[in-house]
This record gives sequence, C-alpha cells and structure tokens, in this order.
Amino acid sequence: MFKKLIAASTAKSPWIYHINTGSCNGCDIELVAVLTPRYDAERFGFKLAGTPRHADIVVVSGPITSQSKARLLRTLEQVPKPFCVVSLGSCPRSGNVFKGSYSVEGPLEKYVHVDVSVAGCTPKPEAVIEGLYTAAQILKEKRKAMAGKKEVAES
Amino acid sequence: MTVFIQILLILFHVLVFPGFLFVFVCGLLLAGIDRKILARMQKRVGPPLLQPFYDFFKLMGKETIIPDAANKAVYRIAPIAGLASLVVTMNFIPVFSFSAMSFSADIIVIIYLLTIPAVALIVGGSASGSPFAGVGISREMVTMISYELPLILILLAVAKKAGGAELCFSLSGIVEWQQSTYLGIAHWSLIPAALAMLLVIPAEVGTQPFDTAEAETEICEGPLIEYSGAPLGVFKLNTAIKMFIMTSLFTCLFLGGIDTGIVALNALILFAIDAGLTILCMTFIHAVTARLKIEHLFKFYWTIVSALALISLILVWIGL
Amino acid sequence: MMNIMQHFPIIAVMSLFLGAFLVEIFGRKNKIVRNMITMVFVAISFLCIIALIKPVFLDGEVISYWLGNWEPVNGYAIGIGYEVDALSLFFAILVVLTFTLSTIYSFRYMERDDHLGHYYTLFLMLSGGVLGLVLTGDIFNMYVMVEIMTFAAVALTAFRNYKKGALESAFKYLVIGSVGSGFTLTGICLVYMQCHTLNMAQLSSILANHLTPTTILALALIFIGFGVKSFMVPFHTPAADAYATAPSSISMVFSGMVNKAGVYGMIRLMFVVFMMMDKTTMQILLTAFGTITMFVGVTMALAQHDFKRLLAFHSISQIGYVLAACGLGTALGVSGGLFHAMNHTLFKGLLFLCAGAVYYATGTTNLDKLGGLSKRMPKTAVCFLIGAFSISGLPPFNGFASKWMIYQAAWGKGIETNNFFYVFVTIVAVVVSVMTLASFIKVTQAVFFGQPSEKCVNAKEVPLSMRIPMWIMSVLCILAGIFYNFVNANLLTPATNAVFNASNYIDRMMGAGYAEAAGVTAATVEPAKLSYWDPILWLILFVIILAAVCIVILTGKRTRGEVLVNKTEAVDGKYATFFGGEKSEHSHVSGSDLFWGFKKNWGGYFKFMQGMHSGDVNDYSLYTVIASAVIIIVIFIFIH
Amino acid sequence: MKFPFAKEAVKNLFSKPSTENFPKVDVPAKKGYRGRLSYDPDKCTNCGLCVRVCSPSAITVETTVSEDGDTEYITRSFDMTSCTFCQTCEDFCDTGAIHLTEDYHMAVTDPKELIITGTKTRRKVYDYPEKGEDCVYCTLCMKVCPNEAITVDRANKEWEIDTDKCVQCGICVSKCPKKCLTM
Repeated sequence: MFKKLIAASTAKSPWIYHINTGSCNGCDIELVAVLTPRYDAERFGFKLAGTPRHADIVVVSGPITSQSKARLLRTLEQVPKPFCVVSLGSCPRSGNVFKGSYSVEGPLEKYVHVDVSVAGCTPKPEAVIEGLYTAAQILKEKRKAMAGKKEVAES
Repeated sequence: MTVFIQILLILFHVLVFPGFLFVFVCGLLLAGIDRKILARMQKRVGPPLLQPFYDFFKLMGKETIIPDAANKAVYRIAPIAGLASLVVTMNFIPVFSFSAMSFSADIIVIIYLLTIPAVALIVGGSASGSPFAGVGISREMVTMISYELPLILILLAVAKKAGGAELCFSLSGIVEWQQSTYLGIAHWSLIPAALAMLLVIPAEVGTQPFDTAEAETEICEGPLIEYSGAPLGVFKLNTAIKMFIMTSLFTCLFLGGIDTGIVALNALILFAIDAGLTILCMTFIHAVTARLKIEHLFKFYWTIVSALALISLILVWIGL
Repeated sequence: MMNIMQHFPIIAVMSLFLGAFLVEIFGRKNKIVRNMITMVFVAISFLCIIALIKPVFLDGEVISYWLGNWEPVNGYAIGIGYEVDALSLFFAILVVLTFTLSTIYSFRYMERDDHLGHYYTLFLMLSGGVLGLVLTGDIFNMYVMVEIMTFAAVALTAFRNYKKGALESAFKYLVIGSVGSGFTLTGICLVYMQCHTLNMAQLSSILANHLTPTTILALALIFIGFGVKSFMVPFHTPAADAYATAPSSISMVFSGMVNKAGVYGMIRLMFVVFMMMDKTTMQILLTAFGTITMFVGVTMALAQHDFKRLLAFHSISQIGYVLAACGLGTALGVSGGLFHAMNHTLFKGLLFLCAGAVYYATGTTNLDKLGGLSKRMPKTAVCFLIGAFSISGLPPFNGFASKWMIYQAAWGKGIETNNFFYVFVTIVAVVVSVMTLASFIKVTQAVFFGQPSEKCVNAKEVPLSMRIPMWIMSVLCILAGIFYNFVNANLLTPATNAVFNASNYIDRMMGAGYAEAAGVTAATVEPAKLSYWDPILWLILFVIILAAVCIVILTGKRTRGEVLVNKTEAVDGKYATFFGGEKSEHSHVSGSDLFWGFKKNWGGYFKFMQGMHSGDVNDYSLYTVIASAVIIIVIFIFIH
Repeated sequence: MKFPFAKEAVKNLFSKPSTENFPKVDVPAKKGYRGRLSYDPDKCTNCGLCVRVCSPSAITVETTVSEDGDTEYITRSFDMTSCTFCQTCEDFCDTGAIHLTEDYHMAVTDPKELIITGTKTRRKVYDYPEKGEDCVYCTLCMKVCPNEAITVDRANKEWEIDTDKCVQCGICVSKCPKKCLTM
C-alpha cells in the first residue's frame, strides 16, 4: 500500500528545476508563465524548486553552449532519482537556428535521455503544461521501476 | 494493571490523539488550506487540498543524496529530532481544557521546546556543508533572535493578566482563567499582544514575507539546499506542524474560553479556528507582501511588534 | 567519627600546597615523577572533599575546625577557623571536580610545552588557593587565599609567553586584580577595626544588628573586591584576555573555579556575614550589575573572531546570570543562581576542553581559519554539541533547568514587589539566552561543520586521555539536566538554607546559643517550589517518537538505478556540494560573516563597545575606579 | 507601509478564478497562430525554395528513383523540433503546399512524431534543359537556378548542367534572355 501511495504521489507533486543552457529566454518566460493565474500549473502540483536536490523534472531550455555544457552535466549529476528531463522548445533538441555554430555543443540527446520534448519556438503554455504532465506520468513509471529494482536488489 | 494502562494511555497520547497522527494530518491539511487560499487570492485555481500529503509521500520515495562535505549522522538525525520535539510539544498544549500532558510544562518550557526544531534546521543545514546553507542558517538565527523578544513580552503580559497576584505560567491555568472570565482576547488590554502574536507566528513558521532564511530565489532554499528525499520531507512536515502548533498556541492564549465537553468536537473547533487564523495571519500577509531583507525583518520585529507587545504588558502591569 | 571528618578540609587544602612544593623540587626534570606527585596530591584533596558530602549534605551538619586548636575564649574567636557548611561544600565540589579533570586533561595537553615543573606548581597553588578560599571560616584567611589565587592565575595566564598578547593580558589581570584585592583588604581592615574579630561567624553575629558608617564602607569595598574577582562588567576586561591566552586546561580552571570563587565570596559575605541582602538597594544593585554583565558579555561574544575569546565572554555573561539570580534575594533566586553556577562549571569546562582539543589538533583557535572539523574529530564534535546545547538552554540539557529557575525567580520577584525592573531583568535574560544560542551556532558552523579549511585537512582526533574528561563533563551535563529534581532536593536546598540561615552557621562555630544572644533569628527556608516541568517524561516521549519515525523513514532507503547521464568526460560526481553547477571549490561561511542583519542594526552599539574595549590598561583601571565610586555612593545614599 | 494588493486579494478570494480549465476544455489557439506544419505533396513543384529559405535548415529533401527508372519519389521532411515557426517557407511556397496550422499540441515523448514528411511521386522526366547555339554565356540561368545545377564559365565559354541537382522546375528556361534553353 505504501509503495502504491508513493508512486501515485510522485506523479501528483512533480517539482520543476529549470536549467537555461544559453537560451534566448523565450522559453524561460513561457515556463514561468505556466505558473501564472491564467494557466496555473500548480493545479497539478508543479512547483519551481531552488536546487537540483529538490528536483523531479529538470526542464532544459536553450542549445547546449560550450560554456554551459559542463555545468549542465554537473547539475544533472546532482539530481536525485527518479527524475525526468524535459526539453523546452526546439533549441535543446536540435540547436534551432544556432545549429552548426562553433560554440553550440549539439543536441541534448547526446548527454542525457530526454523524456519529453515540447516543440515550438516558444511553445504555447498549454503545450508546456501538456509536456510537464506527460513527464509526471513517466516519473510514476520510473518510480515503479525503481521500486521494482529495489525489490530485486533486496531479495 | 494501572501502570500498563497508563503506559498505553501515554503511547496513545504520544502517537495518536494530540501526538503524531493528529498533528501530521492537521499540520499538512493546514498547509494545504494555506496554499489553496493563497492561490485563490491570486485568482488562480491552486493545488488540491491534499497537495502537502502528495509532496510528503513523493519525497519519501525520492533517493537521499548525502553530499561528501556533510556530516552524515547529524544530517540524518536533525530532521527527525525536530519532528520528535514538535510532536512532544503538541502534547503539552491543551486542546480547550483537554490537556494530554499539559500539567507537566508551562509557557517558558514550550517556548524553549519550539526552539529545538529551529535549532534542528540550523544544525542540519550547517551539517550539510554548503556555503548557501551557511548564509541560510545565519539568517534563520537572526530571525529567531528577532521574534524571541516580542514572544516573551506577549507571554509575560498574558501570564500577568491570567495570574493576577501569584505566578501563573501554566497554559492550562490560563485556559481555566479564560473559562472563568471571558475570552482572553476580549480583555482590551490584551488586544495589542494578540496583534503582536499574529505577527510573530509567520516569522516563527517562516512563511513568505519572513522566509528570508529559505529564500528559493536568493540562496536556493537556504539550509535545505543539500537535503533531498526523506529528510527533506520531514523538514517540510516540520514547517507544516509548526504552523499548526503556533496557531493552536495562539488559540490557547487568547481564545481559550470555548469548551464543548466532547474532546473530538474540541479538536475540530481548534482546527477550524487554526485554519481561520492561518488564513488571517499567514496567507493574507503572504499574498500581499514581498520578502523582507533580513536587516529590515530584524528592525521590524524589534521595533513595531515589540512595541505592540510592550504596550499591552505595561497596560496589564498597571492593572487594567 | 565526627572528629576525623573535621580534619578533612584542612588536609584537602594543605595537600595541594604540599604537592606544589614537592613538584617544584622533584618534578623539575622527570616527567613521570612530576605527574605522579600531582596525581597523588590531587587525589587526596578530591577524596577528602567527596568524603564530606555525606555528613554535610545528607545529615545537615556543619564541620568546624580551629587551626592549632585555638578554641574561642569566652566568646571571642582568636584563631583561624575552618567552617564547611552546605554552601561552602557546594562550591568545594565544583572546585575539586574542575581541577581534577583539568589535571587529567593537562597531562597530555601540555606535553608539547616546556617548563612543566612550573606549570604544575602554579596549577596546584591556584587550586589550593581557591579551595582554601571556599572552605575557610576566617575573613583574613579568605583574603590570603584570594591573593594566592590571583598571583597563580596571573603567572599561568602568561605561561605561554611566546604567544602574542599573553604577557600583556597577564599584566592587565595583575593590575585590575590587585586593585580589587586592595579594596577587599581595606574593607577587611575596616571590619576588623570595628568588630575586633576576623572570624566570619562572630562577625555576622556582631554586624547583624548594628550598622555603623565604617561597616557600610567596608561592605561597599568588599562588594567591589569580590565583584572584581568574579569579573562583573566594569571589571570583566582582564578575564577576556586571560581566558583567551591561557592554555585551555587553565582557562577551563579559570572559568570553572576562579570566577566561582568570586561569586562564592560575594554570596558568603553579602548574605551570611553582612546579612544585607534583604535590603532592596543591595538587591537591585547586584541584579542590575548581573543584568548588564549578562548583556555586555553575550553581545561582545557575538563579535569575536577567536574561539577561546568567545568562550571567555560567555563565561562573563553566564556569571552575570548567576549574580542577577542571587541578587534577587528570594530562595528560588539563590537556588537558581547556585544551580546555574554548577551548570556553568560543567558546560563551560566542557567547551574550553573542546577548544583545547581543537587547538591541539589544528594549532589555531581562529574561527576564520577553521572549518569542517566534525568529520575528522567526531567525538570532540559530539562533546562540543552537548556543551553548546546545554549553554544555550535547550530543554533536555542542564542549562535549561537552571535558566528556567532564574526566569521564574525573576518573574516571581517582579510580581511580588510589583517593580517593573525585575520584568526587564526576565526579558533581558531570555533575549541573552537566545543570543548565546546564536553565538554557539556561529562557532558550530565556523569550526565543526561547513567545508574543511586547509588547516583542518590533516587534523586528527585528540588522544584518549584528553577525551575522558570531556566525556565525564558531557555525561554530567545531561544528568544534571534530566534529574534536576534530584539535584534540587539534595544539593541546592541545603545550600540555599545555609545561605539564608546564618544562625546555624554561627552556633556551630562559636558554641550553642551564641546566635540568640546576638539577636540573629533562625530563618528557615522551605525548598524552592518548582512548578512541575518533568524532563524524564519529556525524554521518554522524545525517544518514542524518534524511534517510530526512524523506523518509518530509514527502512530500505538505498535505491540504486542506472546512471541516467552518459558522461563524456570526468565531471565531479553527484555527491559534490551544489554550487549552481560550478565546480565545487572550497568556500566556507566562517564565523565572522554570520549574523549580518543583527550586526548592521546594532552597528552603533558595537562601535561604542569596540571603543570601550580599547585594550589599554589605563582605560580598564579607570572603569574600575569609576564603578567603585558609583557603588560606594549608591550604598551610602540608600543604606543608613 | 502600503499594501497595494490588499483589496484585490480579498476581492479575488470571493470571485471565480481566471484559470482556463485546460486539459478538460480544449483551448483553441488565436487565429493565425503558427503551430504544427502541414505539407501537401501534390501541390509541391519540388522547386526547393523552401529548403533554401529555412534558416534552421529544418527541411530535407531526398529523391529516390524506382528500379525501372521512370518514376521518382521526392520525399520532403520538415523536422518540427528544429523548426523556428517563422512561416517563411509558407510565404515563399507560391503553390501553397506548406501551411502552418493552429495546432500547438507538440509535446511528444519520442521526437519522430514531430518530423512531417510527404512524398511526391513524379514520372521521372529526363528532359533537362539543353543549351542552344546563340547562348552568350550571361550566367543568368546559373544565378536563378534554386539548386545551383547550372555552372557557366564566361571566360572560356563553357555551360554545363548537373542532372541530379536539377529538379526541372523550368525557372532557367523562362528567365533566359536569348530563349536558347529548351526542356
């Protein structure tokens, strides 16, 4: 019962930690707009967290510039499991218009498995909510998988 | 035989009624109400009432990363020590004439019992070894210094009013005094003290305008920066329970007169009053003001709120 | 059986002086001989005092002993009398406990220093002086013991004369100490001239009913003398330097014994000999000085950069608590003060030992250079935490029990006399207690937690023989806090009775019936009514919930899972401190950059305080003289 | 000490929250919102202009020829995860094959769903433009060819066409001043 309760509430209270790897801030203000009264992601329990230690969903925006690559990897290291990675807008996926530039270190997929990607050069807040909601459901699966793996480890 | 029953009774008091379960449910429900009403004040729908429960159980499921620079033992024990002392404090606070163990402690003891969770947070943050936490605990300590002065003034005022000639520090004594005369708050000389207490509660709990210690934007959650998983869940639970305890302390001191005989009904009324108080003093101020700098917070508490409390102490001292 | 017991007080004192003499002769070169002699004589005096506990405390007797068997002749005391009643023995136990533990501690702690022969001689002289002061029944003998104590203390402050500021602080201690002793001596001469006797019992019977201007002046001078010895505020400056530069085993003895001797002298003379503490002027005077000492001590401690100097200012502020409590004059106040004196000896001794351990391990006590010691010295860290929580008064520990008694006494006095001054004292006491907690959080963060600094990287745990005294002190701290009802019933109530009940003191010394003749009524004091805080119940609940929550949270927490991030090159791992993504380099929030908000608001006050503590001997002696003048004037105006 | 939002806070408490009930009630995007791209391969003339004007070069074309060589399949794929939704391709496509719809639901778990492809089958016509005699090597056709299939060298009067780049759009024929190119 306890495990089911934890798995259920993992989906109901995903905390977001936002990493900006060189984005033009279009997606960043969209992400924050999601918490405003009009779109109100807090209905589903989303809350911005201050540190990667409190994060469940890591939202990455911007093409991975060379300066921010090492910092991105280090921060992703420090997020406790289970956590999902959501890429916001086109930049993390493909580098958008900055593709091929000397300082862009390629798509996010190279460094971490991206669970949900929300396309749109600044995706609409509803699309962001949809993406985060899907990520929360994936989080539930990951939590179940982790719990399962723990049984295997323990037994 | 009676010793066995007494042990059972103590266990019941500690773990169920005014103890862990009651405080756990009421605390988190109060936090839920607080977040919901805050959202509604900002014209948005806001999270479901049980959101703090979901947060707590989710954090239970998360992995706990203990950083290398941290002192592992203190890192783990700090939250649990804070929670344990909070639950024990609840036993000492009478629920409208039903007092589990209220005979055994008076106001000064409760004030010091309430410093243990704050010290647990501080030592826990310091043990996690992060410089952000260092800044966080320094702010948390200054907040503690700032709200301690008005708190002691308020308590002395109520004790003098309730006690009259002889020394009356015990909370159940104060509740009985209110039941004999009319409500504490109805004595007009205690109204400034009640107002000061309403301003002290948000600082003690650490809600928005006075949460400089755990400012997510400036020092990424202050002392809680390196906490993740179960210890973080317990710290969040501590904050919620402290919200419930401080408001029920206010009810005992100023609205203690109500008594309906049935303990369960009393508990319900206590929760209702606490919810009202939370909305009045924590959620409304949270919705309307912005976070204070630590220096202004200190000045605010040691001038305005202490002056309020001092006025009522002097009024009571003159004998009004 | 009783007559053997009579010899124990003098045996205890003389064994220490004999030990000092022998150590100087035989112990100069050979380490083992030196340690053996010290250990033997310390053990003798320890056992003598412990043996006295049963008769004095449980059976309520008072041991009196005339040196050289010079009994009083038809009502006049001629010889020097040793009188040990509950109050003296209470302080004697503290003194004995402190210097025994300090001896054990200093065997290993001082091994790196040289001239240890002199160290142990001075140490035994200091202990003998304080023990003599506490046990004697003769006022001039008390003065002699004060002199021995002061000069031994001055020499020990400058023991490590290579350290910066050691000689300077010793010189300051000497100057202010001698000014204080000068006042005491003049006071004693005036009393002797007026009452033609030096025995305290006879003095109190004579002074009880007739006050002449000379005795009032003597009272004021002795008040100042023992105020200087217990480091009240205007006279507190040498204490700060002396504790900081003396070796830690000595500063533990200073804060455990030396200022307690000053407090004992104040209580003995004010309450028992002069019997002046029922007058409101004296009460308000002592409580006012106590409150100012409390406040100045702790605010100065908040601004310190050195571990031991911070502890020194805390000793001053805690002595302020004791003096304020005793100044209230009520039974609850005095027993609260005595209890706090005992607790102070325990937790402050523990804290100084921890400071010594930190100095032994890292070589510095500067708060800005230390950091992250708890991982390398876990046992010292645990002891320090126990000490820090006891001094800041958190419930299960002993600091809380005594501070809580003091608040109740002050508030009760306030209600009783309807005088707002005592309410102000209660408020200042609570706020000072929170500031004590603040400064110890500062030390915990700066020294034990946070990121390790380069000085502390190779710090090792201190040897076992240094840790034993720390463990004893910590256990005593916790026991005194939990079983404080037991302590109150057996130790504090007899001592408070001894304070208020002078007639028993006089009769025992001068022969039965002497007190009534002199008109001293036997004031019996009922034990202090403590309202019902029961720590044992609280502790049981605390442990139950601690266990319950541990089971819930810590069951099966290790969850693995594959690494989600395929790292291209070595990125320092998941357990590094979070620095906003940067590489985690050493950045430690040390002591001096904490409590910015508080210091900014109190900027004016701290600037003024910095001006006052100029470090110049002339300023300090000026403060002493001004304060003495004020006290004399106040006493003369209000007591006639 | 002013509290600007005190009245609003109390008023909001008793008024209906202004949050749109998104997941249950579908909120249409505003008219003219540039959302997901729709591609109609039949209208497309494979002129390659959209590939040129797409700044993040999100459009890729590959032509495969069937075994018997007479029909060619031109599949054009639009990678929405790399698209910047600037609608330039729609403006340049004069046959209206590309149109950005108002569908903004583009949150996907695997990015393949966001790659919109369309295949245009066409009889493989091998008639590439040939040069007539009265060509003056003015290099106009080279400049106008969207896929740079024609290279002209004025100095030593050479003209040459690269058949796999040429998409037979016919722009060079219409633009040649001497009308000497024929298809």
